[in-house]
Amino acid sequence: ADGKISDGIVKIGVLTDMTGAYSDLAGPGSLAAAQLAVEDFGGKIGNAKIVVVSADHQNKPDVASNIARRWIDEEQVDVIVDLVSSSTALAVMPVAAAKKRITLLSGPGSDPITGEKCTPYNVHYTYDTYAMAHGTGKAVVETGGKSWFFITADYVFGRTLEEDTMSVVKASGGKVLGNVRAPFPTTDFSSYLLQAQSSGAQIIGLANAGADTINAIKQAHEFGVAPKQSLAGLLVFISDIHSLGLDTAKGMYLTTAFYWDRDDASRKFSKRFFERTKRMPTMVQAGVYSEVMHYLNAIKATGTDDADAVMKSMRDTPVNDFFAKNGRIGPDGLHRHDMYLAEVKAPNESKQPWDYYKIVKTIPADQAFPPLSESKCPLVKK
Amino acid sequence: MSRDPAAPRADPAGGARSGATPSATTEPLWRRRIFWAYALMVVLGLVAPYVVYPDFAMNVLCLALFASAFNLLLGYAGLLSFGHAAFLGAAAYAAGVVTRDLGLPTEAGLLAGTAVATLMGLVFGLLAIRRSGIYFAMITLGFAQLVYFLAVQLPWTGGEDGFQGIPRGRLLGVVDLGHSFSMYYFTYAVFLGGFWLIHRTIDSPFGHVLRAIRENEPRAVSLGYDVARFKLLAFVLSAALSGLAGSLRAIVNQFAALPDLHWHTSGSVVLMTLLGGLGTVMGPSVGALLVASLEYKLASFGSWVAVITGAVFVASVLAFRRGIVGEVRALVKRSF
Amino acid sequence: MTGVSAFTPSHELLRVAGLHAFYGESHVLHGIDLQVAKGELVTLLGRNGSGRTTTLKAILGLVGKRSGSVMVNGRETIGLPPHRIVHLGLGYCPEERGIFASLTAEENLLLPPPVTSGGMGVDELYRMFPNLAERRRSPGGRLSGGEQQMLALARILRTGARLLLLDEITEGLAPVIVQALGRAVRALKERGFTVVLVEQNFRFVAPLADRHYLLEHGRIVDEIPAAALEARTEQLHRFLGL
Amino acid sequence: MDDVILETRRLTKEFAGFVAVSGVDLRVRRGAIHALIGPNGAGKTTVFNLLTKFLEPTAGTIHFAGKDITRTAPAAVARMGVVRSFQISAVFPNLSVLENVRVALQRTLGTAYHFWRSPRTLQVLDDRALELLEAVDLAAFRDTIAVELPYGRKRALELATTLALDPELVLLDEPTQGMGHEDVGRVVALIRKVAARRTVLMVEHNLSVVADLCHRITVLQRGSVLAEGPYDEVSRDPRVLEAYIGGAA
Amino acid sequence: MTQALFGQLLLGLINGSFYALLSLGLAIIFGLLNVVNFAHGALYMLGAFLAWIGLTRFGVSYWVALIAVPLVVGALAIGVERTMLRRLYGLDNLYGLLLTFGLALVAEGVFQNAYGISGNSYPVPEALRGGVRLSFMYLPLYRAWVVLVSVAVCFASWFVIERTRLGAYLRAGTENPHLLQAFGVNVPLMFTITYGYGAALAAFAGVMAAPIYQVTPMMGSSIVIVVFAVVVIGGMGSIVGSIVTGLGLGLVEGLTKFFWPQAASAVVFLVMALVLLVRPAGLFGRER
Ligand SMILES: Nc1ncnc2c1ncn2[C@@H]1O[C@H](COP(=O)(O)OP(=O)(O)OP(=O)(O)O)[C@@H](O)[C@H]1O
Ligand SMILES: Nc1ncnc2c1ncn2[C@@H]1O[C@H](COP(=O)(O)OP(=O)(O)OP(=O)(O)O)[C@@H](O)[C@H]1O
Ligand SMILES: [Mg+2]
Ligand SMILES: [Mg+2]
Repeated sequence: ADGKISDGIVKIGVLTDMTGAYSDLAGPGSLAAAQLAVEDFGGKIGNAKIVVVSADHQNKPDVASNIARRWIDEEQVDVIVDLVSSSTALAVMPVAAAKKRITLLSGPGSDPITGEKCTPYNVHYTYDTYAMAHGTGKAVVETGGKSWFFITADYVFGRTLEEDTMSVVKASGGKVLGNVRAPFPTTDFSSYLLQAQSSGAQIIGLANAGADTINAIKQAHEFGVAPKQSLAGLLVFISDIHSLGLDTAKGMYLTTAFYWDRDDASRKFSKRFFERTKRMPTMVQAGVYSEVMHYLNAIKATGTDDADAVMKSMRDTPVNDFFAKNGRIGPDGLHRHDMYLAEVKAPNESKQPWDYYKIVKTIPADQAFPPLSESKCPLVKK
Repeated sequence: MSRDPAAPRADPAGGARSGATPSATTEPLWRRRIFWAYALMVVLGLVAPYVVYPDFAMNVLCLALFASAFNLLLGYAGLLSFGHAAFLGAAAYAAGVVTRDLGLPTEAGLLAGTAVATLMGLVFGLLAIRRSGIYFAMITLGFAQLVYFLAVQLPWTGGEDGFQGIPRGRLLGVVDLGHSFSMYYFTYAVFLGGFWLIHRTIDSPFGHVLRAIRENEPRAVSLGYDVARFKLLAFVLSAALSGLAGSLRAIVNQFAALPDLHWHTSGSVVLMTLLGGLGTVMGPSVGALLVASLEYKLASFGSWVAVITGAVFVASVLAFRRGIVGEVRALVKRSF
Repeated sequence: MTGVSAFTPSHELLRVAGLHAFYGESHVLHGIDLQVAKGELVTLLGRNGSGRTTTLKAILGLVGKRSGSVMVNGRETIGLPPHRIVHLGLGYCPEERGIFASLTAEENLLLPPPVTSGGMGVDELYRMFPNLAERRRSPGGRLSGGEQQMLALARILRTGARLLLLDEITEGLAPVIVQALGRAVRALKERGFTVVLVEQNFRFVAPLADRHYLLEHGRIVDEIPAAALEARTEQLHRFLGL
Repeated sequence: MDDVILETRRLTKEFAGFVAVSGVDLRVRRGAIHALIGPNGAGKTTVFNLLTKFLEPTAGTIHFAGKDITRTAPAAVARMGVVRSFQISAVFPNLSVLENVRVALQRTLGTAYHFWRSPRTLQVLDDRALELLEAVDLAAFRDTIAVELPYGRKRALELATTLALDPELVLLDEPTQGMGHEDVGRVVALIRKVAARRTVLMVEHNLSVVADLCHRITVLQRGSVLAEGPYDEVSRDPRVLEAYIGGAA
Repeated sequence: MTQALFGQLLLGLINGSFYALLSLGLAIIFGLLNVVNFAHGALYMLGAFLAWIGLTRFGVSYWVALIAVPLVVGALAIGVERTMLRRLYGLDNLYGLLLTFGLALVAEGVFQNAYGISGNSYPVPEALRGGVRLSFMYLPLYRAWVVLVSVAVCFASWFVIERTRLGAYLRAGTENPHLLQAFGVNVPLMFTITYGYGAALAAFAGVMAAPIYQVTPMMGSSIVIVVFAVVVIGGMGSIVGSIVTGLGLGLVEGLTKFFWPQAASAVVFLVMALVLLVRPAGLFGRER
């Protein structure tokens, strides 16, 4: 580092949903994760101080892009982190790219982020819809859940998740017995559950997210879906399980990029995170720590905060830390790493607070994420 | 409270009424004041991008136009629409389709957005205009929800991802609007046009009849005015201008997204109008500036946006119903 | 002329002293003084806008702000809310009749809670106003103007109020009905009711009243006992612009 | 001059089983001042509402100047020249007196929907509006906000507004109700002036006003026509005496 | 097929009973105070949240909460009425709508800040766990309970308002409170109690909902708009209208979920548009 860092400061902007629908899975926890990463890094790169700023985009893309513009133009923010909710991510990415600033996404999952809408300055770090669908679909079929019925949120995200999972289920030798498209948002799932029950499928796939998933799981419990049928949540975070309680959620399958109690490294990070926030990290929050660390390491390695150089270094260096095994960032910006299939424990199996998952299977990076050859990103040279 | 039609109706425009609408013929002094207010506004608008962040200023202009269009309906026709987000949002999507997917120029996008909102205004209006007061509010809210659900479900809207990547294009094929300043002045010009039209409408022969209808509807009928048509025209005009604001905003921001259609946006435009001053010409713009700044500033504070917005609502309803502009005007009037 | 003369020191039911009343910022009554003895019928006369209605409302506490003194049956009411004042035995028949449009005629009739025992029975009232019996199931808002007026009067007779404040009860009524009302008011008086009557229709009140107060610009400007009426008719006509 | 301008045949209105107006045949001659009287609840206001289409008749027809207007919309009826006043005073409370009248005149310009036009285009109406105000003694109040007028003046303003439309047939519902005596005189004079060039149909309880003004009288009772004829004749009709006027009038 | 249909209808009825409870409260408040209570959803949320807080912090059982929470929320609402809403009577009812809208934002925001967004689970009370296996579906006991109780509460409220003296006061008070007061009725108190009662009904619905839906700060804001539509369809201010329409729309929604699930959330608004075309005052509304 010899003054190649513009204005002598590395400024990290955590732009996330502080109060809205995603504030539990990202939000203040994402900010805490970024701050932890900076502290662990030492707070400085050479003489340049590392500073973290944050803002609430309220899930409004216009607010997000306005903040991003101001950060870049007036506050010399070098990198924008998290961007939970795909609409804000997709709104900020081109703004940042046009000004040669890096975006490190952890919260959103939409496939076009690294597909049609990819930019050269973006990293999609934690998960995407494809990974959730493929992970859960394939792994559940392999563990014996052959016949499926889908309850799908009727909008692009839900439908993509459903279609992806269906094709994986079929490709892995499972059967799809039916599906029902519920409007988004829905609070009462009882009639959809009734349809799922009468289909007789072994697995009820929940192709939805957030409050919808939570209500669906809760009501599945009420209507006595188990033990005849199991649920597979296609996008479930540990914060959701925490608010549902194990009694309600037990036996459900889900895919995750991170579980705090998986190995020593993850436990060590999570304990510290817990001390700060009184919650265990979600995969999004752990992803924020890991991606910020990776970014800072890249600056350190290149000695500059020039976006092109940093991006190149980030792509060239594999990620191997408590979060990611065999992680690699492709030219489309997608970070491909191992994912895990988890089953939610029953209350009597849980030994301590937040002891929620049994990791059933590791899904290797090349199965979890779409191969580069299928990428719709124009930046990928084929 | 009273439903007796003879009882003087409580006035949503607060003090905005008496004396605020002097007969055009008799008060040159008033005319002159308005002229200066306009002049001040024009100048402020011209220097704004040098003082504040242009992208922010553009958003404020779009919202100000939106709120002014809304005020045309509520402040002057006495109709509270709680579904105005539908026009803002639908126009934004329409402008997006025309410019991004059909590749037509920016101007066409604005026209298309305005046209779509006008059409929607006509359809909703035909159904809703038969009721007034709270019914009208609820019905418009219901229709707006329908539009929202549609936008969530239709495949081409991008659902929760939003409709991204709308090009700013070139003005008349020449001026590159990708540049913040040129985009700003274009936005500003459109705003001024829309604002002028609204002001003109309020004072026009049509505006006079509209006010009469609001004051005493059966009497207006007995004078031979087809009140439903007047209200409908006001509604359609307001929808069209909201559409203009929405499509302009889509081009400024380069995307359209679901929050534009959400009923919170419909609530927020009421807040802007109320805060600035219902039934005043400048009020809604002032309100838009305030609300937008609030959102913008609170963003870095973190988490209390909803609470503070709510509190502002409560405070303005309880403490200054006339809104900022209305209060200032009352103050000025009292002290002279 | 039956009844008590103005100056007999009989029991005083209502004493108003220095009453001021305001609607918002406009000052409408400027110190009204009047007394009404038990069983007396007095009228408030004056031109439009002189403040007669407002006087009645101010007695009941229905104006925005009031000051001065209003004693009902020896009790100061200036600080009481309207619903408490009424329970001292007042009945009010408002100028615009105040029929509740969404209640049926009968519900309207039964609505006001009794303020003393001894109100008239429903049957008796229906006999007094046969039109009402016929329309008892119709919503109040659908009654004709005259029917509404009758209902408004009947309504307070049921509550047992002994002091009636009646505002323009002949307004918009057919002559036959006016005559019927005249008989009704006379009957009430004979039964010992105390009445404060606001009227435009001088022909209607002249034979009924014991005393007349003349109002102008929110002030009592004169007081004419019934006995002196004949002598001062000319003056009165001029005052009222007859 | 036996030219009938307004004619109803078997006009009937039922409200949920209650017949408010039943089989009324009404003929109003052009240029006449015609009174509709009757006890309270006889259906006078309802007839007005039917004539101006504020209510839809249950049965029967209405012809105005030879045209069947039974199914015409209220505003259209007004535009044909049938203009009413209301039983309760109907002004535009927060417009100035001048503006009240001008709003009525505005229709003649044909620019009522023109939202792009300058308010200055309305100034051409000011002279005519003042003339009308002059006629009802309100010229001095031209810039007063209507709500601030005393009651009698409001009725006068309402009349001026009605006249602004230059209607062929004016329907007045109790024009003197709630007026002081001096105002009654003024309004009677005004109505007489107005009626010089047009037809007036009025509901009125003040019999001296009726006697004074009206050429012809129709008495309604319980929704049907009880009697019809000139005042002197009708006022002596024993049925009318019993049902309406009573012994002492 | 018919079996499944039965199931859907029954579920529809259950949802309908929530609509009925909520729209009843809204209709009472609108009918009597002429206030469009936008805070209704927030009060419902508050009911559910207080039940949850009571259970987890203080060990208050469901049964106690069912009575206590509506009382607490009712009292709170009375405070709101006394300090704020009261000042808006006599103004255009637009202001009441906006005030309660603001209050709803505040309440939701505060709970979001305090308890996060994902919400919390409230267990079904012991006595109502499990269910019965009907020929066409598995019916959780708790849901059956919901229908019974809601219908009973709705009927009782209707009876009071339409058939008693108190009800006549309430209706008269809506039209002309000053005059009613001039007859010796304590109108301000009446209004206060009415608002409190409407709010308590919402909170009651909230407690009932807690074991079924996730208790989240936003749970009210999604349902309140539907309930508004219910009230409009029923005819604003009509008590019978709101109850019947609430139940009826639950059924319609149930059917839609079966035949055309995508449209389930829009169907209420479609019905609204249709009804208003045919009967502008709503099914049970009076033309004013
Ligand atoms: N609600 C009100 N707000 C403001 N001023 C009012 C109000 N009601 C009455 N006034 C004014 O108070 C004065 C007295 O009115 P009031 O109604 O007492 O007169 P009145 O003698 O009963 O006449 P009327 O024959 O019109 O009934 C009038 O100048 C009137 O304009
Ligand atoms: N909308 C309605 N619904 C039901 N009944 C009505 C309606 N309008 C009027 N009526 C009834 O029709 C009858 C005639 O009423 P209308 O108002 O025409 O009487 P009117 O002759 O004008 O009496 P008044 O001189 O007292 O004003 C009354 O009995 C009234 O109750
Ligand atoms: Mg009076
Ligand atoms: Mg009448």
